[in-house]
Amino acid sequence: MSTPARVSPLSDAQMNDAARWVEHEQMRVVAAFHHEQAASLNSVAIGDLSFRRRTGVKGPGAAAALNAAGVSTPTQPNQWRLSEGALVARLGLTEYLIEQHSAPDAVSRVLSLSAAADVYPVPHYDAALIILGPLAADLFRQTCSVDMATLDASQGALVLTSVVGVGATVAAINTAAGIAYRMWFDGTYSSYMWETLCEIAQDMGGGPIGYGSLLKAIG
Amino acid sequence: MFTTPTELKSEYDVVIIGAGGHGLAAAYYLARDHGITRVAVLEKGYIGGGNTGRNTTIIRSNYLTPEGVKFYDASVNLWQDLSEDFDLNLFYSTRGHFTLAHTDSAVRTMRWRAEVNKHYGVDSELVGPDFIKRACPSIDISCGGHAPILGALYHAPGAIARHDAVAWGYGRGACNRGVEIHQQTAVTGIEVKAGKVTGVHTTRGTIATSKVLCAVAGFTPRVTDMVGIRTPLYIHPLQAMVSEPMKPWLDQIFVSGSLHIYISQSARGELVMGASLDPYEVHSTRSTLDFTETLSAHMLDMFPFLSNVKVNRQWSGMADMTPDFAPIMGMTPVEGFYLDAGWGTWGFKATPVCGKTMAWTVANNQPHELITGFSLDRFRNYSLTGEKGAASVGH
Amino acid sequence: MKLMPCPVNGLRAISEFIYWGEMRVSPNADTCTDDEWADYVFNRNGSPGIKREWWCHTPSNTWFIAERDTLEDRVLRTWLPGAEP
Amino acid sequence: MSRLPVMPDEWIDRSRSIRFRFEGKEYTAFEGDAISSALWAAGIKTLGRSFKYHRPRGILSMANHDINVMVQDGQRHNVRGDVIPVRAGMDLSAVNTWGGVENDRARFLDKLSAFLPVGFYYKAFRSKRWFPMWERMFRTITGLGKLDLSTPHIRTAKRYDYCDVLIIGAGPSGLSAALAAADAGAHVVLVDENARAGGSGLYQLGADHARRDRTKALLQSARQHANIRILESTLAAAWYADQWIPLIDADKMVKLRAKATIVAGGAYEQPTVFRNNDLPGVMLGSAMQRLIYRYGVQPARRVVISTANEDGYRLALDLLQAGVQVQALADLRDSIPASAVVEAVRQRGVECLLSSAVYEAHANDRGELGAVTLCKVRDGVADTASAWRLDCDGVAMSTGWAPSANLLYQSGAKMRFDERTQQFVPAWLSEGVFACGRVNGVYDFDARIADGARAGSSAAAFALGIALNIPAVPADSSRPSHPWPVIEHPKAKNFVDFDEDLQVKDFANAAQEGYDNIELLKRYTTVGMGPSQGKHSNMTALRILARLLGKSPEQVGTTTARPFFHPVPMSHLAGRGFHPQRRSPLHGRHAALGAVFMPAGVWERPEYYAQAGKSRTDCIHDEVRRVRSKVALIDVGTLGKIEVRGPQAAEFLNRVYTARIDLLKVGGTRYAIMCDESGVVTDEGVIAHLEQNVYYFTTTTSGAANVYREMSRLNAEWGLQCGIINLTGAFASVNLAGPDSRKVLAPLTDVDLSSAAFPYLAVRQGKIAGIDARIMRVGFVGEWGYEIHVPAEYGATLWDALMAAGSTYGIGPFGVEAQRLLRLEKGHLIVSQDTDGLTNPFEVSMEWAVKMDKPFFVGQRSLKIVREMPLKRKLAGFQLPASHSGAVPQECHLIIHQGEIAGRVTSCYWSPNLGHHIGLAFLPPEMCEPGTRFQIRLSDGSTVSAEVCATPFFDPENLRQKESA
Repeated sequence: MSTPARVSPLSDAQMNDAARWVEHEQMRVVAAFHHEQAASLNSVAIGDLSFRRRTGVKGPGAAAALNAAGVSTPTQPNQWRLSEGALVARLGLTEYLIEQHSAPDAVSRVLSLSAAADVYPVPHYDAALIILGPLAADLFRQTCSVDMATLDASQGALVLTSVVGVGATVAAINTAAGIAYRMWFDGTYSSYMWETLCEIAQDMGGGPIGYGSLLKAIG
Repeated sequence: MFTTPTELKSEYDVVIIGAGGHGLAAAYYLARDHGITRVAVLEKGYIGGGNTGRNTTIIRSNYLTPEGVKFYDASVNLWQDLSEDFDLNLFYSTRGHFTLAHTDSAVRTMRWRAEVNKHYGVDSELVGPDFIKRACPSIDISCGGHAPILGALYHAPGAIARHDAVAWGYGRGACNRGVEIHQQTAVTGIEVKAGKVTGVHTTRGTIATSKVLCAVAGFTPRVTDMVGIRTPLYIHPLQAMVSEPMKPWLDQIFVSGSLHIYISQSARGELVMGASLDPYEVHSTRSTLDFTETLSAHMLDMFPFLSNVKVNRQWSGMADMTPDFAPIMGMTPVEGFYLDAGWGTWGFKATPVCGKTMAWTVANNQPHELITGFSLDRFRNYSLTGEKGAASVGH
Repeated sequence: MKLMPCPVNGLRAISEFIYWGEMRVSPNADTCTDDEWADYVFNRNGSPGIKREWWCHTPSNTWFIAERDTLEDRVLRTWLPGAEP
Repeated sequence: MSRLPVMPDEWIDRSRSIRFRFEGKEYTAFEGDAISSALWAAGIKTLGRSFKYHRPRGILSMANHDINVMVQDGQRHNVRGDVIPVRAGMDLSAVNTWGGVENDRARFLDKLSAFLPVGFYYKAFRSKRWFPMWERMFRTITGLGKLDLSTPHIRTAKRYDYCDVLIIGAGPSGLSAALAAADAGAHVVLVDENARAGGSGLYQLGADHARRDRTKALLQSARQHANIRILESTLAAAWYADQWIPLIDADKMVKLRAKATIVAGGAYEQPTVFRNNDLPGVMLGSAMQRLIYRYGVQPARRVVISTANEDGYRLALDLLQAGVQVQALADLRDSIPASAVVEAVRQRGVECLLSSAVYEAHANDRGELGAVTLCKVRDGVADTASAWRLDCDGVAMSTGWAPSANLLYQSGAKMRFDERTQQFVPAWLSEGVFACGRVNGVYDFDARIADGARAGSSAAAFALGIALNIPAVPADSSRPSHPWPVIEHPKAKNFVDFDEDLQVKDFANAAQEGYDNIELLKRYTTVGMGPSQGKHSNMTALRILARLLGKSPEQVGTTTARPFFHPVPMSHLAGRGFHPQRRSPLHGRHAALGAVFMPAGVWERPEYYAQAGKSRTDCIHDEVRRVRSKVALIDVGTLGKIEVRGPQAAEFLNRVYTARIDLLKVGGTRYAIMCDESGVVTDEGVIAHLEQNVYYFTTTTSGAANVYREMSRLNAEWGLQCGIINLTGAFASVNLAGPDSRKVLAPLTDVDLSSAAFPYLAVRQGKIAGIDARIMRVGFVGEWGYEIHVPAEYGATLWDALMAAGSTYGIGPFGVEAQRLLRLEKGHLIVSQDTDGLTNPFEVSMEWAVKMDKPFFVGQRSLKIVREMPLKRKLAGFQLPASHSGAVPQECHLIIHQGEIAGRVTSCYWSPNLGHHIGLAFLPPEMCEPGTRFQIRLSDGSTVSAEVCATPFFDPENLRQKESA
């Protein structure tokens, strides 16, 4: 039987505005939107990275288990780092989010973690965005009470907070296009989150961008 | 007019703690109906300065439980005649009261309330969106598409009144009958000997008395602590706000359980607006910005044209809540200590009947039949009143 | 907006938190009287004061204890259960 | 026209003319003009009508805090004419008039004023019979502007902002504070409600250019400073806990989080109280100065100044420089300290009268100021023998100030009354809150600037947590306010509160009635309750009450200052209005199938799937029949989905559910309920034992978030060795139900579906259409069926596969309504529909699900108590005869027994499979015997007879879920 298709939690919301699709990791991703503004990158642009495979673990033994699997973990709570081609985010004290970055196998390696004591798998079938451009932090000033401008990307700063009323994990990262913010949240809020953020971004002269321009921008 | 007594006497037949609507009404009926006039009303602040002067003055009797309905209905009937009793215009204004339902479960609850109301002769009906739209054409029935209105409990007798005047009216009426109101007089302790009240300590001296009525809303736990009585009461602030005056456009009172808002327009042309309780315990009357933000956002869903209306003032009161959303009234384990509390967010509408039944209870040292369902010991024998039902089913 | 110091996530707007209520220790269910149990279930310490309360930072689902002056609405300190400073 | 030659710092651009309309007539203004300045320049003086007596009103303050001039600007009402800039094409009218500001038909109320004393409305029309009629009349004349019901929903870009030090007020002291704080390294936000910063330093000059130059130098440095952001036309509307301040500008609210706040808002000049002090032409001295220096408008031609401080003399010099004739300067004081300013005025030949005041102002034929009567005055009492009349078209009131301390009060400041300055000054300020300038009781110009530097350094030190040496402030000996700026007059009309038309006698009456406490007085007279919140009246009211009671202002105390400092539009507060909403991963599939959605908490769920030309009921019944006769698919993804793992997972679940989870074998499922500590049923769900120490279970849709959160809290308390994982959003789930469900599923899965390998109530893990799935054989709807849970990102793929595989069996979707009916046929209850906030398990016959012999579960101890008490009610099934026609009972209709309420219906449907109505109802236990008949009363009062019957109504043996022999 052929490998089943993954569907981005944002696909319902993106359907009407999608001009071109590409497939990554068995998931259809919008390569370009209609009315997509190149200018968005000069204010604030929103892209969908939900296709990147994610998983997680939590529990008192989580860090040890990850390290044993060759995945190194951030030293501080609410911090992320790159390890083994994956983005490893430490959420609070004993929970970890692992997202495929360059090497796809890091995630599968974590998935195959033997169920050691005090290690509890936390599946992440959620939504993942990237928000970039000079006004990215400004977008959060209309949607979140945490001042994202104070997050130091080089230190792997990350916050668990509430964005337009929805619980979200936001991480500051440096990209070729400058400072950007990764955001993960419960996929069942996708339509609401996407429509709300895009509306605000458009008011600010930005908007959604497809994976095509995104790749060019962040390399 | 009020008379300001100079000295505290050394003894009174009854001491009432709290010169809000409830305390003054009790004093008034003690004097008028029971001839008990050696009464001191002690107030740490000023007359009507507590929740009486802070509530949004809605008067209705469309409750869920038989206890509730009978009780509030008696209150509404008393209200009708107060202005003439007092020779003071209370602006008792019958406007019609809509409790909106935005979910099918809320519709069920409204039907439940309507049926119980009608059973006890209270004028309530479950109405549909068309009826609401006819009564108030300007309302957005879809609430901006977020929470479409599916129906409402319509309670025609729903009314508003001038809250301060209620306290003043009862206060004057009581004064004229010999009751003493002592403002800026705080109670610091209550003497209990062998399970009986014997006296009250105040910032202005000690008083001998065998009967104390506690009617202090958000301050109740501080007083019950003085006599060592445990209650389920917990205190959360309830906030409200008022707009600049504008020409009247809103005749009815609207309440929405799902949006957590209520609104009416006062005789001055101000919009008086409120929301649900603050989410955590605070014993002060501070205001929060969050309250005005959420309330305004929900208000604009229902009445988008209020966008340019300016909010003039916000304030807050301390609501004394009970687990079953019904009051605690009557006798207590301490003989001679009577409780009128647990009024949470709905005490104003019950002012007259509370005064009347508590006066009767104090005078006869046994609970008035209308308040037996509200006794403190219902929390000992797991017989809570069903207003809680409404609360939960409504969600 | 009021700020609440979460022991894990730091100072955050109070809107990110949920208040549960005062920490309460139940009497021994096997030995206590019915009245003692009912008192535990229904009655509360309703007077103002410095109280130890359960709070939850909802975005991270972090439960912690806050010691708070309920008269002034001032948070004195917070800690994770079992990690009282 | 009364435009002056160009003023150095004027706000108007004389090169740009604007045309606008007021009360139907067209006028010309300059860009930058306020509505009031433009009209005043055009010679229009009656700009509004008062709230109660509809008296003609002109300019009072030009400072945003009086409501003499409130206009309607299309959909905007109560627009403050004294500050809002004129825009081209504006079509304005004064609010609160009947037939225009000039000939307001309601002006007769002024004549009636003798019969409308304060609180008159409490005494009037109290008859129950007459009140409604009177009230209708009252409601037509009350209120100010008119609301336009066609105003659209305005969404504003509300935002958050952050800074180290917020400074409110960009006058001399505020600017100096900003520079001090910024130089210390603090990030400063400096806000000023005026269109331009500078404050009194640019208009209260006494023709002294040094003041202006000093102020402009400060402003210049502030504008150039990298650490300072200056926000003009921006109002700090309130102060909330933890330095949370809403900044309001024309189109949005900024919620600013500061580390320290400095209030440098200055002071409001206060009216002198004399007869007809509200006539158009009588205004505050500072208003005249604002007209001159900001708008280049000559306030009047011939002015009489009523003063009691040096500001009045400074004003005189400003007026003279603007070519105004100063008729006289009446000073309440009987001696005045020598000063350069006073000297300068004398030298200009202005008549300065001591112990004198304006006793009364006289209206001309247009109802505007034409003359005044001056008198010798001692302590507020005029010696009328000394009265003399003087023609003038302007009276300036410069007898004192009140501090702009609202935000200080809101921040919890303790204030004391200072005798020298005759105002309340801070005695104690909350942590991180500072005050400087006039609000701090400092009036001397140089002292204000020094005081600003002090506050700025102190605030920076606090915000940055550093030590700084704090500059000292030179002593200030000025006496800016007169203790009794009130002149009695037998004919009254000496106004204290312009918003509410309150006269001196109103306060006497109120106090006499016993309202002799500042709060009672405020409530009874409504002083300070108007839109300007008493900024020009509270202080005088307080002085009056203090006199009446023979107390000091300190003893009388002030009333509470609450937000807002200045009214704020609801659209600013609301912002965009966020409404979080959740959608199942299958939402798009439902929409494509014509689903009619219904709200379910934050979710949207398909109520049913519409079919062309069919009624809602028919569609639902089709879905029901499809489930019973063929196979159908429902999205149950909104159910809470939680996993508990670990050695003590079973122990944990044993404590939170009433059932024996520890006895549940791997591969099995169990229905379970949850209670709160008082024994009330709070939630229900199906618990599946997936693997050793791994449990996966569902909760109700509405309960999901709370159940997960409370479980987390309980284990934070218990510390059991297990992890709780919320998978509600991470998993999609559907229920494939119906006789053919197994045939549909078989070809898609590697799981053995034989009832031997996969019996009823079992759970299995395997692949469906290549997707890892958790499959439970449960029967909520009473058919052979499978509840399938898969990762959310595969939900749509699974749905498509099942629909495709089922097409040959006539598969279709079914919605919430059909499911409700189907479960009712099986007698299954729905928590929160068939239970309420007080329902215990025994009332719904759940004894079987409550294992009282367990060592502990939440609610157990209470249930032991409750079990010993007689049941008050029981949930029972009932049916109507198949022959029943006409109206049908609905949920929550009451059961009436011997005239009393005996219970209520919780569920009721017509069952297409049984051919009659069935339902559940709460009844007294003694009425629950099958066969018992009872009466249900419908909304119209008619009654329907029903009969108690056993449940399940349909397939009582549950044969349809078992292998047919």
